[in-house]
Amino acid sequence: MFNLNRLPAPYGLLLNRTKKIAFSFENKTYHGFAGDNIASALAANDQWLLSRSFKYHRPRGLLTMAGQDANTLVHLPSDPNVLADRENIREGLKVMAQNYSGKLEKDRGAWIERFAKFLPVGFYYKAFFKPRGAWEKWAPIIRKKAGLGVIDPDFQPEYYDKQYKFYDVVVVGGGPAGMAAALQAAQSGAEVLLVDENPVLGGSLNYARIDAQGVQARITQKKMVADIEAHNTIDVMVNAICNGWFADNWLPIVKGRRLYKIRAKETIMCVGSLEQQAVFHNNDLPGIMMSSAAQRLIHLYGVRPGKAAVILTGNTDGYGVALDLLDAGIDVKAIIELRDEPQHNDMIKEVIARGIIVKPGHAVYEARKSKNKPHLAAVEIRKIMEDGICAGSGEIIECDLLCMAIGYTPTYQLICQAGGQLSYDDVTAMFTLTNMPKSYQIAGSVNGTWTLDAVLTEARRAAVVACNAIGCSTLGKETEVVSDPVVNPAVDPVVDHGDISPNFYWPIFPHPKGKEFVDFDEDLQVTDIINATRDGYEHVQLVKRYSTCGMGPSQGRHSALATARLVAKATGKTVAQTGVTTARPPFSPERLGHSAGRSFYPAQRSNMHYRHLEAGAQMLQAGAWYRPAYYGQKGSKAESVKSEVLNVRNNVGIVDVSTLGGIEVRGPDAGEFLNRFYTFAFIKQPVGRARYALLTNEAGVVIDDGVACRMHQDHYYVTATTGGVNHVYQNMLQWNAQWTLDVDFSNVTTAWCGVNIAGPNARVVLQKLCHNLDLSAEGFPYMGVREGRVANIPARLIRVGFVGELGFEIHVPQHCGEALWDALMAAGKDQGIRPFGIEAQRLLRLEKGHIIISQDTDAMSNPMEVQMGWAVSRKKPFFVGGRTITEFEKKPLSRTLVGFVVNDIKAPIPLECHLVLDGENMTGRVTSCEMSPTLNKPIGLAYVLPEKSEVGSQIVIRSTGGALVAAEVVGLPFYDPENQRQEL
Amino acid sequence: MKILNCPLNGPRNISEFTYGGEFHRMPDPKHSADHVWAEHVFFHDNEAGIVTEWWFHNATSFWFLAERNTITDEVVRTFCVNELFNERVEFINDADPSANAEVK
Amino acid sequence: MMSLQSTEQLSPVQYDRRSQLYRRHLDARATFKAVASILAVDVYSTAGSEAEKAAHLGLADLSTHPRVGFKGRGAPRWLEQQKAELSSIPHYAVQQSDGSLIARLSEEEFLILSDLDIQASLAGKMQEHDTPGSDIPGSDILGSDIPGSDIPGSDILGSDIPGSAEKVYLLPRHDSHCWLALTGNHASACLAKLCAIDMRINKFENGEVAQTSLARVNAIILRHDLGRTPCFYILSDVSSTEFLWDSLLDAMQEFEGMPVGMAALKELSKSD
Amino acid sequence: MPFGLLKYGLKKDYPGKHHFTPAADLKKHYDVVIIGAGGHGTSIAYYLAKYHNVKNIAVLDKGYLGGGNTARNTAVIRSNYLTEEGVTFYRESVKLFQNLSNEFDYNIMMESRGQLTLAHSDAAIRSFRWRAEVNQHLGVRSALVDRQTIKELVPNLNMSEDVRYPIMAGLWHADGATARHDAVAWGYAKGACARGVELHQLTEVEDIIVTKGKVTAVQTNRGRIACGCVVQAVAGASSVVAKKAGIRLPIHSYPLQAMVTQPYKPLLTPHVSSPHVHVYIHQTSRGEFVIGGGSDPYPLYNTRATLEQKESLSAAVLELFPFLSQARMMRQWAGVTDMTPDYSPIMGMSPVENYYLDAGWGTWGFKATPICGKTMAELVATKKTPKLIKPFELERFYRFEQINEAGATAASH
Repeated sequence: MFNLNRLPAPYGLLLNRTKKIAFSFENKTYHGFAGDNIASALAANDQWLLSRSFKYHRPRGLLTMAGQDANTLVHLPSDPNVLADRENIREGLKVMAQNYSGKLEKDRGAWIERFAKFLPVGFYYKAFFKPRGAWEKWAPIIRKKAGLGVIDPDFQPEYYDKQYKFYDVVVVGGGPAGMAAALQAAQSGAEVLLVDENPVLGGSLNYARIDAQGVQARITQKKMVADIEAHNTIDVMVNAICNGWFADNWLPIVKGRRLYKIRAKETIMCVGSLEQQAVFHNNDLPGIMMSSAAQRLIHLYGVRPGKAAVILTGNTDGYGVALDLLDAGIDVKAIIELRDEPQHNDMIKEVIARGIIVKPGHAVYEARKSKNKPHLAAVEIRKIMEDGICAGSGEIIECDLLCMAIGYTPTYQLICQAGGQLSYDDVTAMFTLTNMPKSYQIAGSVNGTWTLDAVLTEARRAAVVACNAIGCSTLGKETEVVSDPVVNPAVDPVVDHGDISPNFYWPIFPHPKGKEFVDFDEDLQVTDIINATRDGYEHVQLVKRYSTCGMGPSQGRHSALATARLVAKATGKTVAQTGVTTARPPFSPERLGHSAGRSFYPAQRSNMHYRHLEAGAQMLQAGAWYRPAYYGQKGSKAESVKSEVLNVRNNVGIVDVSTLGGIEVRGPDAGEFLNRFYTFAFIKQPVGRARYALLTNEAGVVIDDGVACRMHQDHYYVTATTGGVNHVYQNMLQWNAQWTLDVDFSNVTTAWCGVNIAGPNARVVLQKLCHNLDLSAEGFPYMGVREGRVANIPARLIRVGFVGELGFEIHVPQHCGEALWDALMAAGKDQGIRPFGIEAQRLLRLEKGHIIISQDTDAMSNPMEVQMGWAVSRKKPFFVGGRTITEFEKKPLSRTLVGFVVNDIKAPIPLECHLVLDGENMTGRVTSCEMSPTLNKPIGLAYVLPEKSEVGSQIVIRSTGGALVAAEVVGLPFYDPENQRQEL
Repeated sequence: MKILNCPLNGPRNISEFTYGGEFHRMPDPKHSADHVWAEHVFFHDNEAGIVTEWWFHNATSFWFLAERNTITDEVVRTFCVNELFNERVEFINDADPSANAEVK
Repeated sequence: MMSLQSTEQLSPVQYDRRSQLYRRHLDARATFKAVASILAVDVYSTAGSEAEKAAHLGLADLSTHPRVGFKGRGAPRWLEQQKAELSSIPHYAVQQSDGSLIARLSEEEFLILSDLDIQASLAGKMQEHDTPGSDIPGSDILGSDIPGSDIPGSDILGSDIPGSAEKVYLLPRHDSHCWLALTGNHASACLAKLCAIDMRINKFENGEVAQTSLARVNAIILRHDLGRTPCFYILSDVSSTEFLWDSLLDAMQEFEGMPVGMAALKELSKSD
Repeated sequence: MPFGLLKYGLKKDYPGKHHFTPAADLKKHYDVVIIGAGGHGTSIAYYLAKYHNVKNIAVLDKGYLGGGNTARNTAVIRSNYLTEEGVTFYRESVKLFQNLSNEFDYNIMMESRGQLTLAHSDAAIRSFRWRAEVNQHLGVRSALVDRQTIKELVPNLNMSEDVRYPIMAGLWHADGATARHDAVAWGYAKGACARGVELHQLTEVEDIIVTKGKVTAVQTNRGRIACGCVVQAVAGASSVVAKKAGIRLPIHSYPLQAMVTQPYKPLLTPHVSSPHVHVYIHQTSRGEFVIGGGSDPYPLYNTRATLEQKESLSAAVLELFPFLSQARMMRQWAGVTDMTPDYSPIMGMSPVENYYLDAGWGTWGFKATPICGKTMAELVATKKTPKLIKPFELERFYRFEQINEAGATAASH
């Protein structure tokens, strides 16, 4: 039968009854209306059972109807752990329950409950480990039992993104307090954002009963919403969750598939409070819910929460619920009043007038399950003798609905994240919040303010304080919609919270059979909490960690208060002393997709990039840069590299060196600065020449290198490694901020696109493109620097020999890079010019004995170890790392970087980072090693003991498969020791 | 997200900056004792309280200093480096005259 | 072929100076147009008025257009000697009488952007940088500004430009940075998805400049409206151009924004 | 149903017995005062009492038992470090871990599911090979593995080659494990208390009294205690506490953040980390995904969470496991880590006589808990530094020597 629990309009504020929607739950089709969420639509169809609990697989139904509990976690296609009382139904939506084996109604996993008493708190610490290693066998079994939803590993992620927003005042919570604060702030001229997680503004005004007649709430809501709509300076976000508070009022708000990151000058938290459950035997049965949940069902979704109701209460709200139920035509069997003598206010008088039975001084001692379905069938009520203790017997009342109205906790999460202090007031039996950070206000029930008038006044007051703080005032503003008079915090006293509290101080009733659940997520009963303290875990944090109380999906929303009370009693402390565990973000569970957003991993490309691809390059990544590794089919690395190498040695090749770092150092003190910064001496360096530049940090460790080209007396162009240049540049600026030398720095790395053209035919090819430049050995000697035009493109040329052949490094404006590449390839066509990649370059430089910083050096390498003492000037008064290097020099070296060759061709070629062994001892490692096409044998660099560093020494390397390979220490470079080729 | 008030660019999210370490003046690299130099290189005060630190604004390559409370993460003030360094630092060779020639 | 002005279809590969993005433009069936001695996208072959699209939300690539930077203690004085009008405070740009823009990035650092037609005298000369013998400031926007340099060959580039003597140092912005223009009424909203600075039209005024992080890359963002149409110039590390271009287009989808050519920008700047 | 639990079901009254002797008043004098009741502090106390017959010990903590970084770390146990000193030290720790449950008669839930560290660059492959070679040489199960092996170890990992940073290889550490971090401290405290050690929670050390270069007493919020010697084991506050004794340390304290999702059915067996995208992930026995990464970018004595760290962790983890974008994040937290210049700890004697340092544990303190306790206990009892921890003395920095583990700690914890 369709929607047998559906109440007629005007019930169902959120429903569009003209739009009927079909969906399925557990493969059975149901119908609801647009505006229904999964839980309300199922309830309308009398389907109350939604899930099975984490540990005992107990049947669970809706509890808060506000998306605040784990009972309603269901599974959507490839989307587990979805809150059924938050997610709206869609046509054809397939919903499944979670955490059961077999059928939801008859869960085979439920056997475990019968062993509950064998599973005391922290039972997993007490067993499963004997004999040694036993846990490794138990763990997989327990892992399968644990967990809730099932994640789909084949799921294709959806499109999530982010957006920044900026406001004067952000008000979180669209209830009466939030709406009043927003209106007040807007009237003061502030740009306001009002955020609420529900589909419509109004909060409790949409479902609660604040007067006996049940009219005031709805009237107030309509008026305030109208006023807000009339304000163009109030932005409203509904169905949006403010999921945290971060430093300087940085607020993440989740709405749809987007994360909004909002910067507020002032934040006002009107986040309300969370109704709490009473603790008694079987308090988790479907059919037992918060009184506010019943009211939400009735008023928001037009769903009848039951046929025969009992209300357990300790405050006036319970009576309001009773009247709502009556009005909705539901039989109210009795009100079980925890208090002995409640003051008779209008609401209570009305209830009595309507003839409802009230049982003061009574409690629900236990709930009873129906024989034929997992639902509430009756409650046993008993007289309360003393705190938590009931009379020996009582009476049974049959009912299918039990509403709990025994009190609230403030929604303290976002406030505690901001540094607010949570304490406990023994008089009101409530948590209270103090110690707000600056630019942060709270108002409404979160602040323990309950009557509507007090809430509105307090909220307006908070808004005025906030606006004053940021200098917003109505002056000069056209008069806006005036709803209520502006309050003046200076004059108006702080709102009196009154002494009537909605919280009953001890709504906890232990039962010999247990199953009085304190934490629904984790199936924790009263004894579990108490026994945790008996085991010695007395601090509330230890109770949490030992019992896992509050660690489930609802993060202690409904267990913190009861736990604090139980721990306090068990340890003889006050609840205030006991406190609660820290509230951590996010406020409500949040998809990783939301916090991830779009993936932003920048990629850097040189202007020649696509020419490499067109030439069939396999690209590798150097930091964020793409660089050509070699040119040829994937997997052809060895042959490709070899032929590229030979073409450079015997002919001519070009390699893209655009990623090389470049820094302009300009000014009268340029030379002096480099002298202090690098290890070498630069002041006497001639203009038009390049000089090697080695950089150490203050710990004397080699961190970068390059060449310093003196373009002019006052101008050096310094190169740095691809990965190191940004750090080097930062360092230069930081040092000179202290030295204040007359010098200027600019990082021009990406302004230049560069190639190195190398090989015996390099000059022939280049000459074709350089008309006004003397490229002869005399006119442009090795380590010379020139400027001129290459193919009419203005260029800087450096004669360096990293690869050990006649070579010119040509730097041109980045945007001309591709044009230069084209010109060189064309000019070299007859010579058979070919591009070579990073792999070939690494091999070429190895043959030439050049080291690569960070490959041949590590986090500990000093210049002497890598045989670069020659690049350290001892005459300078100072250079970075100099003092530490002199300390090193007082001590013998612990290792030395040497060149080696492997003469046994059959031996497995050692790889980078294979170890050098002396007997059983590790005495060093290989840093570079390749088969040299030029020398036709494996060559490499390795750290060895200093005594093994003389040429001719024999070392042993443990190569692939553990093979011990003999190698011979040789002098560097391996190739062209007389450096004739690079100086051609 | 913390806001850091850059002396050049004004208030910006702290993710726009790079932390540059505790601020210390370098001891005399020539004459200070070994342990003094070692502490300069490796050690930190690491105060729980207000410390002076180097910060770098990435987009403008701008170094400045900040006084920050390392318990509350509150930034007390930010200021330009030249408040502390307003004259040229010199290093003089006391050993080698030939090298002196190199020092302006 | 520097001053090729014929009307037949021009291709970026006929030019030495090529935007990192020219292949994307070709894929989008762009028509290019020569402006002075550079080539830029004139219009994309998409249906409907591109100016309307640009007024809604458009992205243009101006990377081949001239620009240069100067910094150093002497920079303000020197620029004023060149008859440049400078903002008295950093983070603002001033449009020069000749149509070019000079943005003050700090007390001692400036960025000069040419006008779209490259008519501006300073900018106009700038892009002649690779004309031999040129002798004007910024002639050499490669950064190799070497007063009286005695390096053989450098004379070709000419070097009668400021340097350490004047405490003015040239910055090769023309090549270190790409130059994009994000235009239209949705430009601010689009930026709000990639940039943590409030760039709403009523918060970030015309002529204002910010150096910040955009989609995780450093960028200079300069608001320079085209007539009544909001426009943000974006200058960012040239090597990340494709990444930034793609990130912007991705953020623009929501508003159905698309690439636009120079013609559209010019049309908008005329409409007042 | 294991027998261990029978008594709980069969006995009428709860048979539970207090694991930790309830805190009495402080005595006037203790032979050993240990500052910090985390894993390290309780472990030192345990081994002192067990092997060296030192019983007059007070373990003090300003908060609660194991409430510092013991409660906040990502519970990883591994020994695949880089230096000989490091690997040898952590290798011994792993061995001790394996028998702790039975030694304590308390389940620390150690599970050896292995750890996989991912390489996205040639440089990473080189450094992984280095670690693998050193590890194997020292008898630690660790190997450089190719893409095929990675697919087999973690079938759900995104091995696509057209992502920003494709996975090229990995370092597989079969010995990699996790344990219930809290249980380790609880087990040690339980064992120590059973041997007469006094545990004093909510007892803050306000001052440390040093006379003639020798520590003589500590001043607490509950009064002054004379003592024979003091051990500080206060990860996250090392500099602050050492300063009370007049000692300066080579430490910067950075927050390290982590987060955890809701529980889901088992999907991921080993622990996977990628230093390149700065993320680390494993699925707990409860089914939650624990996700961590690098430390915060600047020092702070505060365990607040930041949105930017959550954002980068999420983005990074989705690079490896895109389908987790639907997984729901439940909690984000932080601990304060004491980082040293060489990413190795500081253990041993200090400039102050009878004052011992157990500090500089950065993100690698949990996995060292047993061996650090054992060796530090030996040092305290014998006044001789055991060979295993000799290299980690504070003195090394004055000699300009470092034990550099930088490469072996990034985002792996």
